[in-house]
Amino acid sequence: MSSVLILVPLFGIIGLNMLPRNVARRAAFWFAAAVFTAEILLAIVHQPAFWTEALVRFDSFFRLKFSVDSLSRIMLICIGVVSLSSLVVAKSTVSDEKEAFKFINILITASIGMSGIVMVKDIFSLYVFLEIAALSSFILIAFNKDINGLEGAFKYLILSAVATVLMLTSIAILLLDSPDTAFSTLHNEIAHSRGNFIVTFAIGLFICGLFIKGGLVPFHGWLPDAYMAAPAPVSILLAGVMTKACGIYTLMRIVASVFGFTDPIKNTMMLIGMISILVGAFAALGQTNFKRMLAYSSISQVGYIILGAGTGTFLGLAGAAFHLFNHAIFKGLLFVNSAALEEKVGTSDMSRMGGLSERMPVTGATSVIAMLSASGVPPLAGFWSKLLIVIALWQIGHYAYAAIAILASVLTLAYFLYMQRQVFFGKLPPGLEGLREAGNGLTLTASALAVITVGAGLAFPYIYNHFLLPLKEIFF
Amino acid sequence: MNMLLLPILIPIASAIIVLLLPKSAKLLRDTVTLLSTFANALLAIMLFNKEILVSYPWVGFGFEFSLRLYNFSSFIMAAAASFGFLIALYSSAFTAAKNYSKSFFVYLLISLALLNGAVLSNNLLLMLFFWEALLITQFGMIMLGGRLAFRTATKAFVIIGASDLCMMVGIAIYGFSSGSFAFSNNMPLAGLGGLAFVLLMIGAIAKAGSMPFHSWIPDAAIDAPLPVVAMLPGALEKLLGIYFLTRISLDMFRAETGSWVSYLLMIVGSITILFAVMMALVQKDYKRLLSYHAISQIGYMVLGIGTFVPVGIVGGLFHMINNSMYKCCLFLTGGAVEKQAGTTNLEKLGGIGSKMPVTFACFLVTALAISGVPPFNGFFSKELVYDGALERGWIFYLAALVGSFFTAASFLKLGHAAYLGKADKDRKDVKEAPYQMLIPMVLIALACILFGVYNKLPIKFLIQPVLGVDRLRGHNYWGFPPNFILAIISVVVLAGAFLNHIYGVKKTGSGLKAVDHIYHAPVLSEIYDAQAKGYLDPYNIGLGFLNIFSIAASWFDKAVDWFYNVFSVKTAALLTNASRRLQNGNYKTYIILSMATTVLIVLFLLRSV
Amino acid sequence: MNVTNTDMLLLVLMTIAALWTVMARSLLKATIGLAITSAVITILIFRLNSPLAAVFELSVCTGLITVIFVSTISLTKPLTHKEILEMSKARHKRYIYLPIILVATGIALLFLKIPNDFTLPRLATPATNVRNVMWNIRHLDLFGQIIIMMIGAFGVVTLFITKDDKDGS
Amino acid sequence: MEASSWGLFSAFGFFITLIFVCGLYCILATRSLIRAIIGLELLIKAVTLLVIVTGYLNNNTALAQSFVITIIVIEVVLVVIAGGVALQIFRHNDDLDTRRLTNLRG
Repeated sequence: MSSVLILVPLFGIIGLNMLPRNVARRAAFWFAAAVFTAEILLAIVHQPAFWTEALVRFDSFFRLKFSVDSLSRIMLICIGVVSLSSLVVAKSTVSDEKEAFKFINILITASIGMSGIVMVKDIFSLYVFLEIAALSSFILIAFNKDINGLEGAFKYLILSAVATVLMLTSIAILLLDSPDTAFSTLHNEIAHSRGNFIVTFAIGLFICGLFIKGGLVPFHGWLPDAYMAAPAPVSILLAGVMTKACGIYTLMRIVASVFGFTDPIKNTMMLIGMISILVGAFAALGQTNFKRMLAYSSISQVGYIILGAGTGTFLGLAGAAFHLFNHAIFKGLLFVNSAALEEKVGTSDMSRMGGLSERMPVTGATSVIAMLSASGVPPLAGFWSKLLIVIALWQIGHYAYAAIAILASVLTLAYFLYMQRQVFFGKLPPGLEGLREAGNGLTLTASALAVITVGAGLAFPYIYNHFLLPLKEIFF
Repeated sequence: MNMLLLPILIPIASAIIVLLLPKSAKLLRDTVTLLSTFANALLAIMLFNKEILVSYPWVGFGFEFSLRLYNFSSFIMAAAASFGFLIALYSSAFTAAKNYSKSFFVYLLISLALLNGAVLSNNLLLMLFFWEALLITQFGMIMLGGRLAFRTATKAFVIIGASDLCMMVGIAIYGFSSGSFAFSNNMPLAGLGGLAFVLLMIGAIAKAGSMPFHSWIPDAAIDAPLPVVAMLPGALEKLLGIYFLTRISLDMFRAETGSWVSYLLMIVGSITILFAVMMALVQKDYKRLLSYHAISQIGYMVLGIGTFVPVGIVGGLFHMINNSMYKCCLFLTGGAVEKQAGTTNLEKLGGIGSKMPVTFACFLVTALAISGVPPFNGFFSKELVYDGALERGWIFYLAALVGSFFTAASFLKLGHAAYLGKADKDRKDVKEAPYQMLIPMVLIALACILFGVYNKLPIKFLIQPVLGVDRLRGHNYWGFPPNFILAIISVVVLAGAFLNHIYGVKKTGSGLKAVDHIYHAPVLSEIYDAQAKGYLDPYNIGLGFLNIFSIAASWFDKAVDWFYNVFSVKTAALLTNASRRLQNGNYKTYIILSMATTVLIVLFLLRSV
Repeated sequence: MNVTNTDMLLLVLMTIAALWTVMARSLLKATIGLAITSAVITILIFRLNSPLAAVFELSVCTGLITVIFVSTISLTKPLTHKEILEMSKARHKRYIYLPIILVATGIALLFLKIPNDFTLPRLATPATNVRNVMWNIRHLDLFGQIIIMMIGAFGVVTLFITKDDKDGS
Repeated sequence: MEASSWGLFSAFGFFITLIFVCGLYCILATRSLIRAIIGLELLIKAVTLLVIVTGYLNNNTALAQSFVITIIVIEVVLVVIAGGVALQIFRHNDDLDTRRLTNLRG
């Protein structure tokens, strides 16, 4: 199935750009929607023989070396869901038809890049797809060509390029140790020459490059600017999956299937995760801008994922993978809400909001759900993933990390409660009396994502058995 | 479909129905709510004292959806279901004119379902699920009080949430060090076990509202709608918290008399009794005064259970059910007064006793019960607690006794100021409350008398089975208190409280100011001052700390600048001039930070080579 | 596989060109410096048995990228000669440290003893057929290149062409 | 690794590190966006050379060349996009000063 997810959108875009303009502009939205929906469905229903057989033939024709395992499946679902949300939000926020067409084209290339990242099994191809995703997102951030967007895009570009250079250096050095760059070969060669000076050096560079891509503290400088300055639909994409696919998923994958969980790597990951959790949460407390607060909260939540993955145990990785999914959903939801606020209030400055839950009931209610899930309140999905991570930390004897991880979710609650009070409760500021709920596209997306959050929490046993347990087979 | 799923599904289903009904369909809504709460109560009584176990596979590694009904859980469920029905009946009149009526009923039904679920759960993780969800309904219910209630709701949420986190950690420790999340592990208290016990205990007593997790309750009493207060801190949360405390102490841990956790519990109990009652004494608001008593009474239960001797535990549990009854009823009378007289400020009330005779009678009965006057139920449970406390140390007994003195004094003051004395000019034409509100109060008041006069009924059928034959060793605790001398002393203390009241009234000429001489006593007055300014409120103290942290955090990015602008200037002389030129370029800061950390990480990894 | 004197000379030349790129006063000179660096690297790549990559490096990096830079620079307002003179003193202060840092780094590197403790996974017969490798083994990267080029086209459309231009023309 | 190969690797590694330092210094010290992109170019140049060197040492120049071709294509597109962003910033600010890119902070 795997190459379908790359080739169909690729040929699709080429075809779209060859069609006459009027047709292409109308068809683009539906084509993209179909691609993303198909991506979700293919990732969820990945077993039936018909698909597999037909798709295997397709794969072998193009001889693309993709493979989809359970971790990739989870990521593919995230990518599909978040891209779809971004697309729907873009439809209602980008009004100009021509601009919308360009936007959808780049959105599709971005999603090709991300799908590629989660399916490749070769470290150099991984780099190629990372660049595809990153280059698309630079254009997307700068899409409106306002000065803030350009500034955010430039900072992201520079930092991301530095990360790329680090990773390429690492790949080049690893080539001294391995005849090719496939994950399996590299894994064997690295395991063979563990403790070697130059190889360790290369591993360190690669991990740090991924830290930059994932926006972990103290590599996070670009992240709040990029998230805040990007147009609303792009923020959804960036915060929901982009940095997760580029940095976090890749880190989990590379460490698990190439570098191996050695103690120094585990300690580094857990330490960086912990710092990210704390700094992100504390920084979020001091924000006055809705989107910027969400950006810092993203850093903090990503810290949880890395903390969980850094345990190197099954439970930790399962928790990390599930938190990755949850984070994509609830942070996507919050950014959809921020798009609604931006559209209606005209700003994302929280000091100019208040009492909006009366005027925008759907937006208010869904953001409460997202907030509770992010803070890990049962029975929402965020609770389960955090629980798994904390249990994993406990099992390997890192009691202090476990305790701080729990306490930090109080901090999460604190800044979200502050945000709720600033935005949704309290008194309506003058000038907003005539405010109405955002359009159907936004509210429907928000409601759908909220349903997923609640549903994933309630159906956790099902998810655990069908999506998380198979992770055991890849990693162990 | 198993019978045990019904207590969870019935309220949830009717909550959904109520939610879907339009806001204007008041009669239908009331009917649905009353029917379903009644059905729930009936079901709880039908299931009473049965032993049923259901189990569905759920997550794996020992997380099962497993429910168990036995004497204790059926007892708590029946009590909660009865309160649920009565409060629903009461609220159908009380909230009639309020626009939050619909949301309140939804929350009430969901809370009932969750409570049933929590009580029935047969393992800790499942219980945690229901327990935490109650936190959300609690938040929502307090929020019903309007805009001002947000602060209180947040406060409650943070306090309970934080203590629940402790409980989660406790459950994790318990589960992993004893090997299963079942309730019956009899884990020893040494080492990690002790830590687990304390963490779980924090969760339990915070839910019950004991000190130092109490400070949201008085605020909620003012800000939240009255039925919410009567239901959650008044009845359901106490039942649940004490239920869990008992389960911890009796089933989960091998807690022995004389162990340090026993002393810890007794100290927490004694302090709660004393401090809360002292605060109650000086309140000038009907509901706020009651709310402090709601805290104080928890102290008796924690003290009773903390003795770890059978008589104390029986007393604590008996006190739990008694207290839920009379405290619920007292709050309901407060609601009746609020609705009919328009205020609960004691300075404005007075002389309404003759205008609301039924309410007054109910108040009288329950006030006597809470003060521990024979032959009402409170007397008997307190005597049992006294007995247990004395067995463990006279100091705890003394604390309980002093608490009893002040309880009586404050209720004399309350009754005097609210119901007797001269009527206020503006409240000449106060009428008796509607019958939907009276029925629950009267029923509960009658039950208070019944449980007192015929205390064999609750003790024999409800409480003693919880402890089991092994622990009781053939003792039976019904009938007249076992220790006659203690009963005499209690009566003398009550008489003292009465004399004190008369002295105060003589001195100040007003029922409201009858206890002011205590308020102005040398040391106490300073404590009262500090409390009034909020210095003693743990929540405020915590908030202060958090503030400091958040200031520190908002300076983080400036600290990064400092690192770049100041630190590097001093360390790297070569870069001095260049860095000054670069200080405004922000993304450069990020690059420098990233590269510096990269070097550190690479060095760290190379260290092991 | 020895390093020859020619190689060393080229490497030194490359470093000097890079240094000049960074320290050049005007942007155009910097661009030319980059092109020279690139050209020297091309020769090095050629000497390392990689002709195809050398051709790419020469045509794309020395040619195309220089063109891109020059056209970008020409679209922006160039500084006047006076401004350059004003800035040059400040620039001088900022960039004077680069050679010093370079020398310091060089000395530090000379003292750094990296253990030479691994064997190369050297192919028995040198694989030289790049086309074979590209089409048969790395064709996924080829797909990636196609997508990347499309993104480049979108980038040009989005970032270089603005509504003002269209209105003007 | 044999001594001769090691010598080649060390010599190239030495100068590649120097170019790397040049590029990094350029990004950090410059005030012009274009020059920052040039610095980035130098970094990528250094990496390109490194890939070729490792390929040469392994007798596997085919693989290294195919990598380098891909890297060069990506590099061009990166420069195009970066140049476009810089150009748009120029349209807003009327200069290319990096010091004016500090609107977003906190």
